[in-house]
Amino acid sequence: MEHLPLTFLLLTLLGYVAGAVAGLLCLRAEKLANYGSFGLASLAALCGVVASVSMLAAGTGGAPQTVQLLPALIPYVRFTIRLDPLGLFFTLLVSLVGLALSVYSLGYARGFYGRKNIGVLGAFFNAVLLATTLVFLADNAFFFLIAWEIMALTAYCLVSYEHEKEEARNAGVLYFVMSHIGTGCIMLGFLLLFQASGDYGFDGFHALGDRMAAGPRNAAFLLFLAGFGVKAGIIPLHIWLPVAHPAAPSNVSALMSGVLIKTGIYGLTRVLFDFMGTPPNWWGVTVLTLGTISAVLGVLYALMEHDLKRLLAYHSIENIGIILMGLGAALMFLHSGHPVLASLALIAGMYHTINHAVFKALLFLGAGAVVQATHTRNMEEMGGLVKRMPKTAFFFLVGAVAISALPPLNGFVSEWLTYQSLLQGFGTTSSLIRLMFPLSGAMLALTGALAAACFVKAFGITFLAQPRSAHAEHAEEAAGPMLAGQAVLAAACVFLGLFPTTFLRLLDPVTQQLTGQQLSAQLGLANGLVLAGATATGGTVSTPGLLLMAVCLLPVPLGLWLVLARGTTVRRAPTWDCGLQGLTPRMEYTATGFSKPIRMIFKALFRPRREVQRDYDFSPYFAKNLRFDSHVEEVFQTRIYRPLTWLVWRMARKMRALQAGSLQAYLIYIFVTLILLLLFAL
Amino acid sequence: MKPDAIAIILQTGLLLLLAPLVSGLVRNWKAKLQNRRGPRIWQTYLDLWKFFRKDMVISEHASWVFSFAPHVVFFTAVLAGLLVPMVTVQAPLSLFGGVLALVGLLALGRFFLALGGLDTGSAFGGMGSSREMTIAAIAEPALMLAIFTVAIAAGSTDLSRIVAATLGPDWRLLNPMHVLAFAALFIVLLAETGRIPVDNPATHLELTMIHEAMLLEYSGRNLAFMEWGASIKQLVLMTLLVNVFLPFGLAPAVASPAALGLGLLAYLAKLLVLAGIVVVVETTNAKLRLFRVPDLLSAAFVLAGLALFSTFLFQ
Amino acid sequence: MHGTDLSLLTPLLAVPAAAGLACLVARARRTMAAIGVLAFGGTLLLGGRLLQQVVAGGAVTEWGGFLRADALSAWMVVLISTVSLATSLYAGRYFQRELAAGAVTPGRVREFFVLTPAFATGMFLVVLANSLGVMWAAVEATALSSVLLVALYNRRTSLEGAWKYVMLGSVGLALALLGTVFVYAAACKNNAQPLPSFNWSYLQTVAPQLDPRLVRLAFVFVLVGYGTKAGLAPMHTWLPDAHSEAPSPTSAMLSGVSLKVALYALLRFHILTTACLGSAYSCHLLLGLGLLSMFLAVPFILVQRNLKRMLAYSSLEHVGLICVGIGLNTPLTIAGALLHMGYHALTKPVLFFAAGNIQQSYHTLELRLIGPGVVKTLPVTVLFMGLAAVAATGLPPFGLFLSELLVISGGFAAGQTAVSVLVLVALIACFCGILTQLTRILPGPSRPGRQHDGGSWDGVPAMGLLMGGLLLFSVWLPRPLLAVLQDAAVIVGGNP
Amino acid sequence: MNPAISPDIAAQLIALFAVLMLVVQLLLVVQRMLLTSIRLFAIQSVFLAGIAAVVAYFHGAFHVYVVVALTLVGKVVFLPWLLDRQVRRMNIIQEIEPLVNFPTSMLICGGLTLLGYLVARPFTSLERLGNNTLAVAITLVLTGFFLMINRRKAITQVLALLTVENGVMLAAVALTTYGMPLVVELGIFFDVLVAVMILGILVYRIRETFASMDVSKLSQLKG
Repeated sequence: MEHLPLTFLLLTLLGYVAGAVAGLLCLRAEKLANYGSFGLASLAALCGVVASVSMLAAGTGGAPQTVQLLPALIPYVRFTIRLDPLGLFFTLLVSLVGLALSVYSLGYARGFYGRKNIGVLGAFFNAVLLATTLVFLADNAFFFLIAWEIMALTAYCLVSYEHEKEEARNAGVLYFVMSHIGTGCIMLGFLLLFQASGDYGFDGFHALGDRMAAGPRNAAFLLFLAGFGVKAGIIPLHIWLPVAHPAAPSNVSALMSGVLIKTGIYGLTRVLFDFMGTPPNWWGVTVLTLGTISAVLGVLYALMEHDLKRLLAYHSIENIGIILMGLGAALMFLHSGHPVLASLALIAGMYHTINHAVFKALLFLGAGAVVQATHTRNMEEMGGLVKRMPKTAFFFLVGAVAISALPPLNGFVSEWLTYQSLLQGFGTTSSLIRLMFPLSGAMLALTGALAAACFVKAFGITFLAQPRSAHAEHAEEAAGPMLAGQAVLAAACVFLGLFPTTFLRLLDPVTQQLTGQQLSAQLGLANGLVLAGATATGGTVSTPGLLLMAVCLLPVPLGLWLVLARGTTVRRAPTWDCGLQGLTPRMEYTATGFSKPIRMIFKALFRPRREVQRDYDFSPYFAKNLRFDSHVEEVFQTRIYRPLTWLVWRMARKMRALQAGSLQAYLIYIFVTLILLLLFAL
Repeated sequence: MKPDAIAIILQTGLLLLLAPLVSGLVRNWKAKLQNRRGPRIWQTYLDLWKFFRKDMVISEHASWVFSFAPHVVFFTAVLAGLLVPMVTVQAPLSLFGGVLALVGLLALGRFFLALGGLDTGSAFGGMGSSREMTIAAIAEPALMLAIFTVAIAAGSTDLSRIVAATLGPDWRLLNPMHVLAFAALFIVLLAETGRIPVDNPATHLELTMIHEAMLLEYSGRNLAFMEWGASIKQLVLMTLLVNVFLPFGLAPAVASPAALGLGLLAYLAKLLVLAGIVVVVETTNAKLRLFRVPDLLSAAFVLAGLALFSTFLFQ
Repeated sequence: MHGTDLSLLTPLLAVPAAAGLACLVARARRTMAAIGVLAFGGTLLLGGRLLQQVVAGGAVTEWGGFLRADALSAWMVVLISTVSLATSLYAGRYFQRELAAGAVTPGRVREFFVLTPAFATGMFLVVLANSLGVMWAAVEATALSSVLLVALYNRRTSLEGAWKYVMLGSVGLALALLGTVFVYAAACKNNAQPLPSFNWSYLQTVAPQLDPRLVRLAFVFVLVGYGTKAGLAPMHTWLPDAHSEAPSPTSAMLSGVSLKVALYALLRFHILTTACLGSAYSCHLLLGLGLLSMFLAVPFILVQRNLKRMLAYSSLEHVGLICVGIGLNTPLTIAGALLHMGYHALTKPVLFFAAGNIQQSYHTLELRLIGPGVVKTLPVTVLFMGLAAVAATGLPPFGLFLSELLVISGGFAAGQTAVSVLVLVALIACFCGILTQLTRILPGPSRPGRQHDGGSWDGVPAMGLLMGGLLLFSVWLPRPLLAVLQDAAVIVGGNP
Repeated sequence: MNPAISPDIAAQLIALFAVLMLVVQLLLVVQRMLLTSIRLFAIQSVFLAGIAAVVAYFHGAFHVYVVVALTLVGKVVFLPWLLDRQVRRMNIIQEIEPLVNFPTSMLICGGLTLLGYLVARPFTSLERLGNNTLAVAITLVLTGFFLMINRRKAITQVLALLTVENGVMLAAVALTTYGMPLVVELGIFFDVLVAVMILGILVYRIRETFASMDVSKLSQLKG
């Protein structure tokens, strides 16, 4: 009976394989391909949820169980998976999101009927889910790297799925190049560990850092940070992210933003907390700093976007930053020997990881529905959709509230935990470093507020007021499966927001494995109603309590209605148009206008440029028509990456002169080589 | 520790009733300082009464969000108020959330307020929301940093514990940390409650208004909830200020009616003083240009940072 | 042990030679193609048997020790047969279209079908010859037979490519011969009467007693000589020209095996040198040249304008990697390098075949002119090209990922961290180049005004054969293959 | 059989021939006329054959006589005839225009000779017959190589290649008691023959397509 979860897990993997095969078999029959591949994917993901939840709930103690998937048919490679809490937690994440996405895709893929090949999409979709799951479960570095690369490869194919658009092609290349460089770093990191342990197995790597010399150890840390940082989209390694995520089909964007970048977080957690032993202080400081920078800059760039999907992509960078804050703090606590606090910070990070996976996927799905309905990603051409796509709008609003870290939804909970760990971190050390905690806390506050601003813009401009284009005017509500997929994630947001203490039990084995602590008992007060910081005196919060309280307060407004407002009527009238003849969408506040104050305040960062052309007859104030361009500079792109690539290309061009086509020259090469070698041999 | 019903009901009532009075007072005193007679201090109550009685006009472009927003604003304000100790050291709902929850609730209210502003499609609403969110965003870090300073000192984010800690024997009026943090929070208060020099609650001039711009399309009971919510929010923030930094006179957690009465008086006194200060500031300053506001708030942030640093020095 | 019976090695040489002669007299193009396919199918079977015998009972000799096959040779035999088989599978359809397009005359086609088996025979002789002198002669023979193949189209450029190929090749081989002579002299030195034969099996035994100075000198000449034929930088300059100008089937054979055959010849001397001087000397030379080749390939791939030249440079990269693997001289890396030889031999021809299809359909190899959207016109070809490119850039699930990782990690295990890092950097850079270049042509919308003549399914049997083999052996190395690999690694590394 | 002449005479003969080969090589370097250089190559091959003959006679190694025969037939008669015929048939301009002017190329050759001696010095002890034949051989190879670089016409490059070949053969004779095993010798010989024929074919085609034999015109394949 205790093998049941394992069976489900294997069913998951098989399901993905079957889904991929089904997709390839029905290349010609698109309906069949759609239902076959995505249907199987949903079933597989469901099995994955069941399996991981039950295993985590069982709290797998002791040595993790390992299962060999394939016989060792080829030397040096062992296709073995390990069922340890960390991996299972992330498996839960990928399965949960994968479930929603697969259901959504059943409807979303219809948009491609007759245009694109659904079979290919389904096959790659399943493949990437499979590879990601295997990344989380791999038991040795070799297998991990294989799964990792296959994941990158399939993701590349999905990003450039609509390869007719040049945008998609370039995005794919950029993504794959960056990802491959990252993989190189990871490979080197693992090889350093391999050098120290003499084996590829993760068991051999456990707490290896303590046995390593400082040099290779720090080198490995930096390599892993860079490698996984690329995948996670840490600033300044993020440039591929806002390009690749929007270019992909929306269900894939959701997958990438929700799950794929989390593989970077998984890798960092696995390496830093499982392999690297007790970290030196500067590791934690580095991670915390990078996290803070990514969070603030990510949301700032997001605010400048009026491309709905790019905006969401930048928010992924922000949230990765928030997650890293938790991880960095945890590292610092481990260094200063406070396992309980470390676990708290780690929990905060993990909690935010799954939260972000859920609400970011939800938002991307909503965006996907909107884009499919309006045929544009430009928010300036949307608007008024709340009336035409009410359900989608509602789900998007849920996601927006969640990602803005507003109570009572899940984003608030995880950020609350992050705040708690940061605040209590102040007492762990007496060095000046401790000022970092409250300061990064303040930056987190800034991030949260900016995120709220950004999503007021995103929701307000996209869904509220009047439609700004004909497309938006004739938009239609998304198909059933698409709504179902969003509903699943919205429900997850609510659950994770209202019942954190229940969910924290699933994190016990994880913290047990990584820091030897189990906090869910400490964190849940008043039989789970109240969530506490690591210490009961540290502070408490209760989202369900607040909600209950709000319900209890309902009588106040109701009473006022009944007593005072009896008999008042409601009249619909046009918005006041300052006495002009009728309010037109063109008079509405635009997304660009909405974010202008921020743009002005952070001028130094954005270096905004604007060109205004107006042609008029007698007075510039009565322009006949007026053209306004405003650009924001992406510093990392323009200052680092572009010059770098330019340099490489220039050098390559210079090198071509070596192969100038003259036989004499070639003979001279050989001759000179010969003579040099002769002298060397003498 | 457990939330008890009586305290909740009492504090709710206090919030609901006291808030309009405070706004009325401030408006009245301002007029006085400007040699006008000004509205009666009860005017706010009458306004609310009037709004409730009136029919509502809702823009035909607006959606359900428009009518939903006022209630959210109202509820979040009241809930936030229940997290703050007003008369006694013990806030009735402190178990359900500390200062972080308070900030979160206010942010939630602001979120929907801004959405409501955008929903009607009028340019004013959009402008208002944009400015509101911007100012809130840059006010947030200062607010948080200031709060962190006291929270760290108290070792808790629970407002009751913070107050209790500051009420402790080692509380000094001129503790540099407290002074600096107070200054920072006071600036944030001005920004959050839309006071001069950040915003002018009394004007409806397109180019300057922020909060009013979002309310422009509201009428009837929606407007009532909006106004009421705003004044409750203001009361909450002022209470936060006075009780965290000047905790003297607060009644103990379990107190006799007499003690409660004393506490209430002390609280009202502090509140009036603070209101006075706000009035003075508002009348002696001119409204800042929008893009000067960040300078003010960054000053607040620096103050809070100094406060934090001073805790580091003196601990 | 198999000294007397002529059942195995002789047919390996006889069958392709006979096929070549048969093509001389055969009339129809189809028959010639069929003959080729049959012949190399036969050699493949023979290779399989040879594999088993070598694994079972060590080296096989025939003609009284004139021919000798140990594990290393057996491995090479299998590679040569496979690639030649695929080539002759592909060639039939390819030349049918060339004839239809009037690009070649029937006479030239016959020339191709006669010379290709000759070419293969030469390579078989290289790996089977016991005497190093004969080996040299055989290498020269392969060079000469392939020159005319390179010059098959009588275009200016193809003649130029051929000319450079033959000139540089002959110079190199002359130097190699000098090196061979030195080794022979060194062997003669320590016994007064004439050597029974100039045989590997004998030299192996006396290697430690050879005059070190002479061997040092010899290896320099051999390295430059055979290095030129193997396309090691900086002697590689003929490689892109010849590989890009030859007809695609020939390019496949050149890139797929002939480079590795030259490398094999080099290896034999490397083994002698290590046995005589210790590993440091020749290993360092191989390491240096290997790394140089890898890094030299990168810029040319990045800014390449011609599809087949790009593929040729990627071959340069892979040869460099193999040299590095052998230069690192640990069991892990050598096994990796030999494995890499095999996987690359399965991969690169597919790329060249696909390139051939593209060339026949678009009548150009300029990436700029081919432009985006090939997938719309030649879906199947692009599928194979994509898979092969994924493999060639060392991504899983294909075996090159494994072999590359073996080399790199072997470097780490041997403490040669710097080398491994450099190798990885070069590989990543090469990957970026190929990815960007292929993305310029393969995906994308089909341009409306673009004229092309289809043939998407051309050469699918050949490409399917190779890709199938690659996929199979990427997930499953059968025991005999594995055993022969390990034996070969032992032969090369000298450490059991 | 006992040789009629004593070893040292043989040694002197070999040394003499070797040096003569070198001289011819240098003449080749400064030679302006195409046909003359072909003849010079023939002469050089004669000396090579001579050395081989001496070795064969002195050691009574009969298969080396075969080498002598092959050299005479192939390198002295056949190849020069072949090239000569080609040159005449394609009536190539006789004038050779080298890349480097003669004084400089002489200097370079001097340097290469020095290098050759440097390289060969450790091995003088190995030589059974004559001393520094090996040095001459290596010098021949290097200068031949230089000759290739220094020539523009296809035919002259072929010629240079052949002199390199001569150098190698000289080394073979000088270093090893009995020359290489016969089979190897044969292999090498026929390879060289075929090589020259194929080169001839190519030269012919190039001549046809480019209307010139100037190799420096073959520079379309770049990058």
